[in-house]
Amino acid sequence: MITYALNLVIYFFIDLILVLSVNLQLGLLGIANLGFMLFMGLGGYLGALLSMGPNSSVALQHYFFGATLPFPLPMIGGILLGMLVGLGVGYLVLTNMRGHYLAIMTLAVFMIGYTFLQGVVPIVNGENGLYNIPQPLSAIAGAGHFSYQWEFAVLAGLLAILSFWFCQRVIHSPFGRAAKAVRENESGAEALGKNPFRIRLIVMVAAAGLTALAGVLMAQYVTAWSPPAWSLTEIFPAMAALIVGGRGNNWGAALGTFVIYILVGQGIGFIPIMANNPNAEYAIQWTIFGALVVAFLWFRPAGLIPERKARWPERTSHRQATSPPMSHVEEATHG
Amino acid sequence: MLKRTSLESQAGRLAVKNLEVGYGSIPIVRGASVEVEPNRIVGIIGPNGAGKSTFLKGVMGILPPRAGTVVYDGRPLQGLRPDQIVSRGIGYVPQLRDVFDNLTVAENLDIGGHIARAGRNQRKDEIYSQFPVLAERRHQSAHTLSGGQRRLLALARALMSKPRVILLDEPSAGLSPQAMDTVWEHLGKLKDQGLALLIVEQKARALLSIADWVYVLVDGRNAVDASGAVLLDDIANLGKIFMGGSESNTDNHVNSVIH
Amino acid sequence: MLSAVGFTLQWGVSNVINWAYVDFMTLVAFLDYTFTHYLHWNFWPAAILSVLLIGVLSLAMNQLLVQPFLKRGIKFFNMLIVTFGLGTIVQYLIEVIWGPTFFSITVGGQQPIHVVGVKLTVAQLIIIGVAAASMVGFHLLLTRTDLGKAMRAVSVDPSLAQVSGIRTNAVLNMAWFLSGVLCGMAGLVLAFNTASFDSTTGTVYILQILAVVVLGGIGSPYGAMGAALIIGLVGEWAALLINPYFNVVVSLLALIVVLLWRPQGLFRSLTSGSGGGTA
Amino acid sequence: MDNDTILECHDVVCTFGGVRAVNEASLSIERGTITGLIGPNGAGKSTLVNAISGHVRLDHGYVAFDGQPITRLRPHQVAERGLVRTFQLASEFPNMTVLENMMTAPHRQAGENFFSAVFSKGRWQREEERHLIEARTLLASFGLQAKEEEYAGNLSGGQKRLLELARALMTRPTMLLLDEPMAGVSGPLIDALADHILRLNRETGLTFLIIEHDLGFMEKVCDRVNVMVNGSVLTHGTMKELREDERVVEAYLS
Amino acid sequence: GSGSAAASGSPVVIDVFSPFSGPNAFIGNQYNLPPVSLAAKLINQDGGVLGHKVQVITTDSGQDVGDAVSAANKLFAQYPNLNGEVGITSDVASAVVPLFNTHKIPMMSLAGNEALDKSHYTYFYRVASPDSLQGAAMAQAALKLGYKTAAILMDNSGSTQSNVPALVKAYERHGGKVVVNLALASDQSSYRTEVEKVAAAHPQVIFTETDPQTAATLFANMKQLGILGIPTIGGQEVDVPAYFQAVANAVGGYSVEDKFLRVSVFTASKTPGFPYFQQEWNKIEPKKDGPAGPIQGATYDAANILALAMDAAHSTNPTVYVKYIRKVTDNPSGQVVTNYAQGAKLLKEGKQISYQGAVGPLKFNQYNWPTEGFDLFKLNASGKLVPMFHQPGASVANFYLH
Ligand SMILES: Nc1ncnc2c1ncn2[C@@H]1O[C@H](COP(=O)(O)OP(=O)(O)OP(=O)(O)O)[C@@H](O)[C@H]1O
Ligand SMILES: Nc1ncnc2c1ncn2[C@@H]1O[C@H](COP(=O)(O)OP(=O)(O)OP(=O)(O)O)[C@@H](O)[C@H]1O
Ligand SMILES: [Mg+2]
Ligand SMILES: [Mg+2]
Repeated sequence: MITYALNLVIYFFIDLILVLSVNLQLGLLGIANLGFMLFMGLGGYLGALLSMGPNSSVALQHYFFGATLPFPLPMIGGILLGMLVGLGVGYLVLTNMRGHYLAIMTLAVFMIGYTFLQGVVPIVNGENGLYNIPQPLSAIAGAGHFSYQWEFAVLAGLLAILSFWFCQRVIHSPFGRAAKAVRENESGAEALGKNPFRIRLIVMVAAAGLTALAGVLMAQYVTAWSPPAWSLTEIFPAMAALIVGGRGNNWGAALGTFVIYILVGQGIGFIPIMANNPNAEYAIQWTIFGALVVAFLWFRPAGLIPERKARWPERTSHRQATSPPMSHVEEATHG
Repeated sequence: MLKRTSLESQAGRLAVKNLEVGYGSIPIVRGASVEVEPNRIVGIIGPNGAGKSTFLKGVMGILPPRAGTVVYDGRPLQGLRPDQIVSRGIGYVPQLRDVFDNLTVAENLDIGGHIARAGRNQRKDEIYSQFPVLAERRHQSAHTLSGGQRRLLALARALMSKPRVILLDEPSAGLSPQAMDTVWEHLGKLKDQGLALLIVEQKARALLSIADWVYVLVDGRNAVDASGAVLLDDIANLGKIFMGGSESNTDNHVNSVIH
Repeated sequence: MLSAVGFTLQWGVSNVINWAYVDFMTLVAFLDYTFTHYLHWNFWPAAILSVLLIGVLSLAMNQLLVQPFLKRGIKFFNMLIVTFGLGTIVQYLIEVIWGPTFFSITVGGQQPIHVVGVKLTVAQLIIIGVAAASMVGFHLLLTRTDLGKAMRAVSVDPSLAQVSGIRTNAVLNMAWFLSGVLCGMAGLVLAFNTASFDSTTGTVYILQILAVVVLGGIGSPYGAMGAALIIGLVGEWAALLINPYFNVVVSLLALIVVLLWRPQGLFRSLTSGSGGGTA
Repeated sequence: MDNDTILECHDVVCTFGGVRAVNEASLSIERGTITGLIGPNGAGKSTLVNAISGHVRLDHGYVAFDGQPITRLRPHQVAERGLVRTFQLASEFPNMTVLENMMTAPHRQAGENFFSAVFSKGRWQREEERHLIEARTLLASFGLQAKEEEYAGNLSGGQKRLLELARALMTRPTMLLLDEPMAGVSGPLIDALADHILRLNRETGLTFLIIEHDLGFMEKVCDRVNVMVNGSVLTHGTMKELREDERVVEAYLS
Repeated sequence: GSGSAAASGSPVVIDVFSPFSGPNAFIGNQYNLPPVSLAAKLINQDGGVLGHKVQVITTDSGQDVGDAVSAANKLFAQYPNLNGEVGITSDVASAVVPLFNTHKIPMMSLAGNEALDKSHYTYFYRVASPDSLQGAAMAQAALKLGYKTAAILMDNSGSTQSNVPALVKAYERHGGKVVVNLALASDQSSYRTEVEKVAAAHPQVIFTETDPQTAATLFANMKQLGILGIPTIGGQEVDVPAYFQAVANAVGGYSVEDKFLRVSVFTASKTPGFPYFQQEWNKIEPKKDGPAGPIQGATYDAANILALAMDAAHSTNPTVYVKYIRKVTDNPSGQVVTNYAQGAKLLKEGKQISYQGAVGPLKFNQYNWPTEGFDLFKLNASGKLVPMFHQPGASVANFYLH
């Protein structure tokens, strides 16, 4: 049982990093990036390539290089690659595209990357993907799977907390405020001296780095990495987690991750009638998932923990509970 | 001085009684009453944030009234959707989002005439001759209009539906003095044609000199109402009424500015 | 192409990307299959009824799901999730009802006929005929009727449209019904063409549809038609020169290049006036 | 260019398709003055302001601010130099509170640098406290103090105008371009704001260029008023002079 | 048999770890679960294993390695006394096989992953030959039939693509020439362009392996372009009745007589146990899961082998019985049995057995995969498979390596 619990904890941490990164783009900035799983994929692959040995006929995999680097270099490499590609994609899509067009552009970039990595075997073994990926610091743990899981959980936990702290700082700082202003009204923000392109690009690069980190961790944890692990549909749970938890709020992101990935994603299997209905499990999981999202949007459109009103000390006498101006919500993403 | 007719149903009269409207749980308009009838211009003035626009939205069915009645032509309007209210013959020019940005001037007018197809083109031509600026720019997207042109278009769009009553939320905002004269003149003509006009304005002086009756709305309630001429005589007092009930406090404005 | 036009209509008019669209495309094939195989109906009644059913379903989806949400101020991204959730539910319902295997609808006359040097089957000829006819009808609808203008007004600013006297709800329902019908036709055509389908058949197409719609300019039916041609040609051309496996990549590359050059798509969209540049 | 000129526009031309919205407009504004810009609807006033602030590209001509050419700068670069504008249509940040709108305004905040935002909170916290006091003082003087925690999108039309002005002041500009700041603002408040503007001008030397159709207001605050007709600046002078100018009366005052 | 002995105590838990959702759901739902359930039913009718009832549970391996690892961990948590594992598909094998091995759970898998060809996971057994050898066998068969130029039309799934390198290498080394090699994206509406390319290259044979649905479209396109006359050779992936059905539907009957060939990893038709399996299969699942095919047979055998190994070891403890797996299948001194009841009876009597169930004798090599070899079949006009020749394992391996 403890193994499974640890396994869930690890998944929670990894998914949390992913959801946090999505929150930076979607929640804070309203960038409709539909291609963010590409960064996850790339992070996973580079993390794997950097830690695996050189390609040999014995390994029977086809990939183009292997560096056998020690921890934490593969991780850092993965993050850097994510950021680099994030920068490129950012320049491509953020220069003069908004709203739906931006969303589709990112989707196109994602699909190109996906089809390419899936179809061209010699890069990262195509559809079969990479396997036998070394796990970081596995040498210092005991031989058993069990004790290593503890170690990995601690590692993932530390990184998740670090990411959380990072995102908190980004959002609750003048930088985050400027980013929000860009989201709300671009030309208004520009007239106040904010550079929308620069702000968007920075957020995108930072988020890409975080997404890539989630990819590296996931690949190293499951010791294998193949296209289905970062396919298009993986974006939906991440976005659902944000809806349920609350966009623009990191605590919301954490709660949403827990609800969507752990409660819904894993909990369903424990309902007794599921036991011998393997194909119903998935269907029901998605139905609950869909219903939950719909219900949340209906009853709590701002999520469990909505974006916080910025508050400053003193002068709280006039506080009034009001809802955000609905007709304006997401106008910014509409371009 | 104008004699006010009784509440009893009179053809073409719009009577709003004790209207309460707000956003979510916050009450903004807390029981305001206004009446307007054909051949009349009725004005509403009041400080910023008094609830004037909210009042109009309540009448139009954009916000659901929590209390009060809206009766037009002897039949209640509350509970109807905005498009139903429009098709009863009530036109509306909103304060802010007032034209279809991405459609051309001509298309805006066509849509305005959506519910009154008969004679639509003729009315369009009339509007073009009344406001030649719009004719010049008929194939231009509305968002490329200047602020003043935009307001003209908003007014014209509402007129295209052949309304019997028309609610205007600050028609003069952004208009040059010249354009304002044209608009006031046009509104006067509409009144003479038998329309009922209900106008929210900040340019109190201009409104008072043309309106038959004016309501002063402060903090979501009727503060004063009188004929335009009477209020015009007493305009100095108006400022005090405004400030009395509003949240803004001008007295310490100037003093507090240390920049 | 049909599918893209229907999709662009929904997207353009109601500002909603309907991810469930492709699952409706799948559903129509199953409905048709049921009518012809279990109820032994003839080809035409079965096809027409299943297409109409999809139209009605699409309308119901708008009325019962999309509109209530839009009224609550939920837009774009969140709607994407809602429709995605619905799509998955539809997909799994199909799986539960009809089973996880695949089916085939066969139309007679699979033998190719030579038409100006191109080998086409009878089924493909029917498809081309139906597509052309519905495009003409659609064109007339948008340009000759008030409904067309009303749709555009609603798509630009629903609340203003309503205070201009347009029955926004009815207009939206109409738009969804029409696009549902187009979706149904597209789904049937697809099923005839593919020779086999299962509960996931439609999902493969979402990308192609999105690419076509965006390339054409969101909400622009003519754009969608043109873009479908372009994407199709580029894809075929790429398939011949390179590996057909990568024709998606090449189409998407074309999309990116075009968008970099014209960020609003190739064609003027339903929602922009003739003077409209970029804004 | 003489030393006291802070903003200089020379032969500015802006065209949209076939429309010449601004047609060889020239303008020069002295430091520390309040200048008005009036003209019929569609004369090109807003477009000229857009051209100055970088929101619209010039087809011809140049703009210089503080002795430096700013013709091709992006809007945020223009703003950073201290030339700040407001919009004719409301441009608040709707889902941010009124106070947050204000706090966003100051230029070059230490915490807007990504790295110090994340890694050295101490550096910008002090600054935040200072801005907070400033923001609250300004809000109070615009009668918006009660609304500081309200979402800006929930303000009334007039309140949005006020916020726009307050936010622009919050940037500590060298010069302000105001596009119809008083449209929709109630009469008594206009008078108070006029005093406010005059006082700012006198006490801090802030330069203003104001577009307004409310001539009473213009008369009260402006040292000089430019008249724009058909895309070019026809003439300038005090309000009193202009009222006597036949061309102006014909074109604008009717 | 001794059906009277009531099963007692805690059940023997056998898990089926397969995709039950997503595009590959049919593998779990049709190929893996029904045959294991059938085996369990027959075993339980016989009184269970050592008196314990067999309980079949399922685990959805999901759509990717991440899902699979999590599902496996959950499985270990929920069933600490898991006795055996059947399933594990090639898409997730590389990630989960090590986990099951660490947890010491004997696995019987059909995954053909090259990566596991030289594995030393002591709990991991395969009931099918590696993909690489299968690719070589396809090449060998083609050359034996005299086809010197070939087109390759494989879908882009991992399990088919992993045949390709070996296929190309072996084919070209022995004088063949691959003129077109295309990966097909699954479930497209048309493969006309691909088929046109093939037609233009005039190959003598087409190597093709896809999922059934893709095959339906592919063959329909081939018919439209008039190249059904070119023989096709497929492998394990096409070794399912659903595939034949799909192709038959698409081209209108089994008119591909003599042209539709397939290299089978399993020697189903030769195996003495197949008729019994088929008969039992038809009793329970005549319609729902289609006719019995070799893949289902192999999975059914996998479950029986685990049970027989337990019987032989007199223990349901994985660490004990795992060593008996070889002793019940590939045992020259054992008596041949064709179903569980026979085997259990003999084992109880203290005799040795050699189980030859629905698919041929499984002779495991040092890497725990069967070396029996391959058979070439053709599909005749009435949809029956007709054996053509046998390709011994050693000969294929030799063909591959030299
Ligand atoms: N993007 C554009 N495309 C076409 N014409 C435009 C565009 N922007 C502005 N115009 C035209 O340029 C002219 C000047 O507009 P501008 O907004 O500068 O006027 P303005 O002087 O500010 O008027 P107002 O007092 O009404 O605000 C108008 O006639 C307008 O229609
Ligand atoms: N969507 C909303 N949600 C919450 N409060 C709102 C909303 N819109 C307006 N308010 C509040 O309601 C009050 C009245 O607004 P309204 O727009 O009716 O004022 P108004 O009288 O038209 O003012 P103005 O003259 O400035 O246009 C204001 O205090 C405003 O802050
Ligand atoms: Mg108002
Ligand atoms: Mg203007």
